Amino acid sequence: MYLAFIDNLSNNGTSIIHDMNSIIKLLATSLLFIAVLLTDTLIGATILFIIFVFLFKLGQIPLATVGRLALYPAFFSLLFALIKIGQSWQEGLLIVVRSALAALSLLMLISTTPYNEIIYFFSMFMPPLLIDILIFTYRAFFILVDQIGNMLRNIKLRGGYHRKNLFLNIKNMASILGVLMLRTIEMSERMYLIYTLRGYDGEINVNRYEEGISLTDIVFIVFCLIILVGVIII
Amino acid sequence: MSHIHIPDGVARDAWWLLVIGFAVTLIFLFFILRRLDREQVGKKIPLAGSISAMMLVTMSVPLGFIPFHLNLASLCGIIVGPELGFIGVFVVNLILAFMGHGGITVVGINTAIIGIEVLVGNKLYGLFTKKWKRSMSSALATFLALILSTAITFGVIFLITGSSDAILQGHHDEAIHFLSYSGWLAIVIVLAIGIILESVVTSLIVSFLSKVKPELVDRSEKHV
Amino acid sequence: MNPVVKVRCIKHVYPDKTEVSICGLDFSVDQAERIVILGPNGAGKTTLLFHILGLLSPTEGEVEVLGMEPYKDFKKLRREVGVVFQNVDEQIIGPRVYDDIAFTPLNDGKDREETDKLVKNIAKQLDIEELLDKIPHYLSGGQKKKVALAGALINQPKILILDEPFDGLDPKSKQEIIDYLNKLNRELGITLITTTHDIDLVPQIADTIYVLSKGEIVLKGNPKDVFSNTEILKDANLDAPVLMELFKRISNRGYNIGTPISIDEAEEILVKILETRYYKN
Amino acid sequence: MNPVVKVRCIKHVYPDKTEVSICGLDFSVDQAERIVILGPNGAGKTTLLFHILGLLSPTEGEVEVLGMEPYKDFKKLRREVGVVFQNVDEQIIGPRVYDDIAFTPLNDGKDREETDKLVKNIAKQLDIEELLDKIPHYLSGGQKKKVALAGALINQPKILILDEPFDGLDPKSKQEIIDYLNKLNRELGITLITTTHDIDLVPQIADTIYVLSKGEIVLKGNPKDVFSNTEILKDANLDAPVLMELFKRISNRGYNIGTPISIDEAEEILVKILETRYYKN
Ligand SMILES: Nc1ncnc2c1ncn2[C@@H]1O[C@H](COP(=O)(O)OP(=O)(O)OP(=O)(O)O)[C@@H](O)[C@H]1O
Ligand SMILES: Nc1ncnc2c1ncn2[C@@H]1O[C@H](COP(=O)(O)OP(=O)(O)OP(=O)(O)O)[C@@H](O)[C@H]1O
Ligand SMILES: [Mg+2]
Ligand SMILES: [Mg+2]
Repeated sequence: MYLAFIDNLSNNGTSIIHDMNSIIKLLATSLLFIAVLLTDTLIGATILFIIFVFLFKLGQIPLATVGRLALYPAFFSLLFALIKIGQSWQEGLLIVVRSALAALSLLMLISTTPYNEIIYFFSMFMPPLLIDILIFTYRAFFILVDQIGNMLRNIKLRGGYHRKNLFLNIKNMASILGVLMLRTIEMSERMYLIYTLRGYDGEINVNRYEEGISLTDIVFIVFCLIILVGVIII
Repeated sequence: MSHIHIPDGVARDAWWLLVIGFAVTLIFLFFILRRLDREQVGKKIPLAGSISAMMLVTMSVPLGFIPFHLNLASLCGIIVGPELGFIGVFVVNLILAFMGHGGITVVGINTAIIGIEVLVGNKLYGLFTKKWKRSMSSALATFLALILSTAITFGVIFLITGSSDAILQGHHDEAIHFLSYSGWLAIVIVLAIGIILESVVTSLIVSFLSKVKPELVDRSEKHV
Repeated sequence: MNPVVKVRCIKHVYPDKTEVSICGLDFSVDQAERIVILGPNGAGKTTLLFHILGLLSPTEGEVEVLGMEPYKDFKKLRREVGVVFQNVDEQIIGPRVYDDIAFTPLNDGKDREETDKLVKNIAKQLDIEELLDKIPHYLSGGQKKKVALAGALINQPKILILDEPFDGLDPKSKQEIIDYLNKLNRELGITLITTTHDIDLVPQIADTIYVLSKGEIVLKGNPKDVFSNTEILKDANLDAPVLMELFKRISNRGYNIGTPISIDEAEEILVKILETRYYKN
Repeated sequence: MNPVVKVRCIKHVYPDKTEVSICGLDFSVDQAERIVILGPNGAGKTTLLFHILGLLSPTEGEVEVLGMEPYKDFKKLRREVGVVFQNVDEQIIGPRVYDDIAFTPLNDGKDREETDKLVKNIAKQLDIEELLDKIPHYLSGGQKKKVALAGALINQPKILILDEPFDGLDPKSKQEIIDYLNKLNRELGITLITTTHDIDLVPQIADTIYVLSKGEIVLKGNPKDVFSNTEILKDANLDAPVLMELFKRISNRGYNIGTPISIDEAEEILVKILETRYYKN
C-alpha cells in the first residue's frame, strides 16, 4: 500500500529535504506548485520536470515507485486533454504534463514530511474537529492496513484469490470488505471508550516539534522563488 | 476507478469552478460540524476517522485482473449516514490529494462531487428498502448515485474545458478525430465497468452485513 | 479502611441481549491491593472491568469505586483510574509516542510545560525515552504495551486496570512488565486489577485472586488458597500454576512438604529434603 | 526419508528495509514431526512461517516444502499446507460458520454436496457441529480457533502451521486444542509447525524445538536438550518451562534427580524420593 510506503519514507528518511523546517518546506513547495500551474510552455514543463527529478534524488525518494503515482493524475487529465486536443496537441499535452508535475510536487512534500507536521500545519486554519478526525484516520488507517493485509493473506492461502475468475474473486473480496467494515465500526466504538477514559472530550492537542530555520531552508525557498519568477517571466 | 478524480492543473482557466467547489464543500462541512451533537461528538469523531481510513484501505483490495479500485462512498453513506460520510469523503480526498490521486486545488470540487454519492446513496437506499431487499436496494442506490456523480463530473469537465461540442463534432484532422473518439469510448467503458463493479460489491457487502450485523444496514427503525 | 472498589452482584444485558451476570462472592478491593481476576473465555472478566471503569452501567447490582458510582461520576473517576486494554493498538492515538503520552494531561488542561515534565518523567521510568519521537505503528508489541502503560500512568492514577497485559509478549517482556507493576504498587501504593490467562504468572502479581465462572464469583483468596482448590478451578476450566499443582499432588499422595509460590521457594523446599537424604554427586 | 520442510539460511528484506535473517542451524522437518519455534518478539518466527507458506520469497537462501519452492509453487502447495494465524478474527470471513469452513472446497471448485460432506465431517471431528449455523463474530475465542482450525484442515493438508494458536485462550481451551493437534498428528501423520510464547505448553506439542534469536537458529533439539541449555535460552530472552527450570536448578545444586517433562513425571520422581525418606502423614 503506497500510503504506508510513503509514510515510512517521510518518517524514516534522513535526507537533506527531510531535515528542513516543515513550514518553510511547505511554503517553498507551494511556490513550486504555483509555478507548475502557471507553466505555459513545454520547455518550462521540461525544466520543471528535471528539477523534480533532482529534488526526488536529493530527498532519496525512489522515483520509480513514488513518481509512478503521478501517472494517475496524468491519466485522469487525459479526459481534459482529449477535449483540448481538438484545439492544439501542445495544449493537450501540457494539461497532462502539468497535472503530473503538480502531483510530483505534492509527492515530494509528503514523502519528506511526516504526517503529524502536515496536520500541525492544517491545525493552524482548520477546525479542531476536522484535525481530530485526521488524526484518527491516520491511526485507524495503519491498524486497518494490517488487518486487511492479514485477511488478504489468509484468503490467498485458503484458495480464495482468483486472478482470473472475476466473479468468485469479487465475491470473496466483498466478504473481506464486509468483515473489515464490521471491525472498523466496532474498533471505532472501542476507541471511543478508551479515549473517553483518557480524557477525550472532542479535542486532541496537536504538538509541534520545534525546528529552527537553517541555511538550507533559506536556500531552498529562495530557489523555489526563483523558479516561480522564472516561470512567470518565460 | 469508478470515480474520476479531477487532478490539479487542468482547471486553470476555470478557477471560479474550483472556488465554487471549495465554497460548497466548506459550507457543508461547516454545517455538519456545527450540527454534530455535543453529546455525541466524542463518539462520532473516531467513527468518522475510522470510516475515512476504511475508504482509504479499500483502495488496496485487488479485484482480480482488472486494475480497478473501489472507494465505497455510497456504502459509507448507507452505513454511517450522509454527514459523517461527507466528512469521510473530504478527509479521503484531502489525503489522496497528496498522493497524486486528485489534487490539492480540486479537493473542494472532488469532495462535492463524491459527496453527492454519499448523500444520494444514503437517501435512495432508505427509500428503496421500504419495498425491496437490502441487497437489491443498495445495488440500485449505489448505481444511481454513481451515475449521477459521473454525470456531474462530466458537466464539470465541460465547464472547465469550456466546450461540450469538441467531442461531438470533433476535428477536421481525421487522426485526432479518431484519437478523440476512441479515447472517449474507452473512458465510457471503463467508467461503466467501474460503476457496475462498485454497485455489485456494495450490494454484496450489504447482504453480508445484514446476515452478520443487521442493525448496521437496517432502516426500518429511525437511523442516522 | 473502605475498599476502593466494590462490586455486588451485577447483571449486564448487552444490546444484543447477551446477559452477563457477576454474582456470588462480593468483589472488594483495598487500597494498594493487587488483584487478579481469572476465569474462562466469556466469563465476564472484561465486562466486569468495564463496569468498574464506568464504561457500562449495570442493569442490576451495585458498583462503587472510591466511594463513587463509576458510570455516573465518570469524569471525576476517570482521573483516578488508569487502564491498559488487551489491544493496545487501538489505545494509542499518536501521531507520535510523545503526543500519545501527553494526551491525558493536555486534555485535562495542564499547560505544555507541566505536561512535558510529566511525559519525560514517566518515559524515563518506563525506559522508553528514546521512543518519544517515534510513530506508534513502527513499534513492536512490547514497546506498544509500554507506551500504553505510560499513557495510563501519566495521571498518577490510584487504580490501574490491566486486561490481559501479557498477551503475545515474550517471557522477558512479561517479566519486565510484572516487575514494573510491582514497583508501582510497592512505591506508590497503586491498586492493581489484572485479568490474564497466563496462570503461571499470577502468583507474582496477585495478593488476592477472584475466580469468575458461569456468572458467579466462585472463589476468592490469596494464591495459595485459591490454587489449592482444584475442584472449583477445574470446574471453571482453569488450572493451578504448574508448581502449585505439582506440590498439591505430592501433598495428596501423603507428603505435605509445603506449597511454594515461586520457583525459588520450590527449589529451597526440595533442596532441603534432598540434603538430608543424598550425598551430593 | 526426505524432509518435508527445509530452510537454509534465508534472508528477507521487507519493503521498509527491515532485514530479517534466519541463519545458523538448518531448519529441517520430517513427515509427522511436531516442531515448535521459539524466540523473542521480533525474532522472525512469523517471517519464517511466511516463507514456508510461500507468502514471501526470500531475498537470499533456500526454502523447500515437499520438494517444491513455496513461493513459486504456491498454488500446488497451498492444498498441502493448512494454517491458523494468531488473529483468527481476520481469518474467518464467512457470514456463518458453515460458509467459512466450506470456503476452500467451494473456491477449489468442489460441488455443494461434496463440500457439505467435508464440512460436516470436519465439524464432527472438532466437535463444533452445533456451531455450524452460528455467526462466527459472536463466538468465544476458543470456538473461533476451532472454526479456523476446521477451515484449515478441511483440505486434509499434510502440514499444519500454527502461529501462536494459544493466545487469549483459557487453560481448558488450550488443552483441548493441544489434544486435538496431537490426535491429528498421531492418527493422520500431519506435520505440525507451531510458534508460541506459552513455554509451559511446549513439551506437550514438540518433538523438536528450534530457538530463533538475533537472526540465527541458535538451538535445535528435543525439549529436554533445548530446555536444559539455560545460557542460550536466557540470551534469547526465553525461559525453560517452570518444571524443567526447577529440576535444572536442583541438578545445579548437586542433586541429579532427572528432568521431567510433564507434571506427571515430576510427581513420580518426587514421590519416589519422598517414599524412601518420609513416613506418610
Ligand atoms: N459488546 C458485546 N455485545 C454482546 N455481547 C457481548 C459483548 N461483549 C461481551 N459480550 C458477551 O458477554 C460475555 C462476557 O464477555 P467478556 O468479554 O466479559 O468475557 P471475558 O471473561 O473477558 O472473556 P475473555 O477471556 O475471552 O476475554 C460473553 O458471552 C460475550 O460473548
Ligand atoms: N511487514 C513488515 N514490514 C516491515 N518489517 C516487518 C514486517 N513484518 C515483520 N517485520 C519485522 O521483521 C522482524 C521479525 O518480525 P516477525 O513478525 O517475524 O517476528 P516474530 O518472531 O513473529 O515476533 P512475535 O513474537 O512478536 O510475533 C521484526 O523486526 C519486525 O519488526
Ligand atoms: Mg476479556
Ligand atoms: Mg509472530
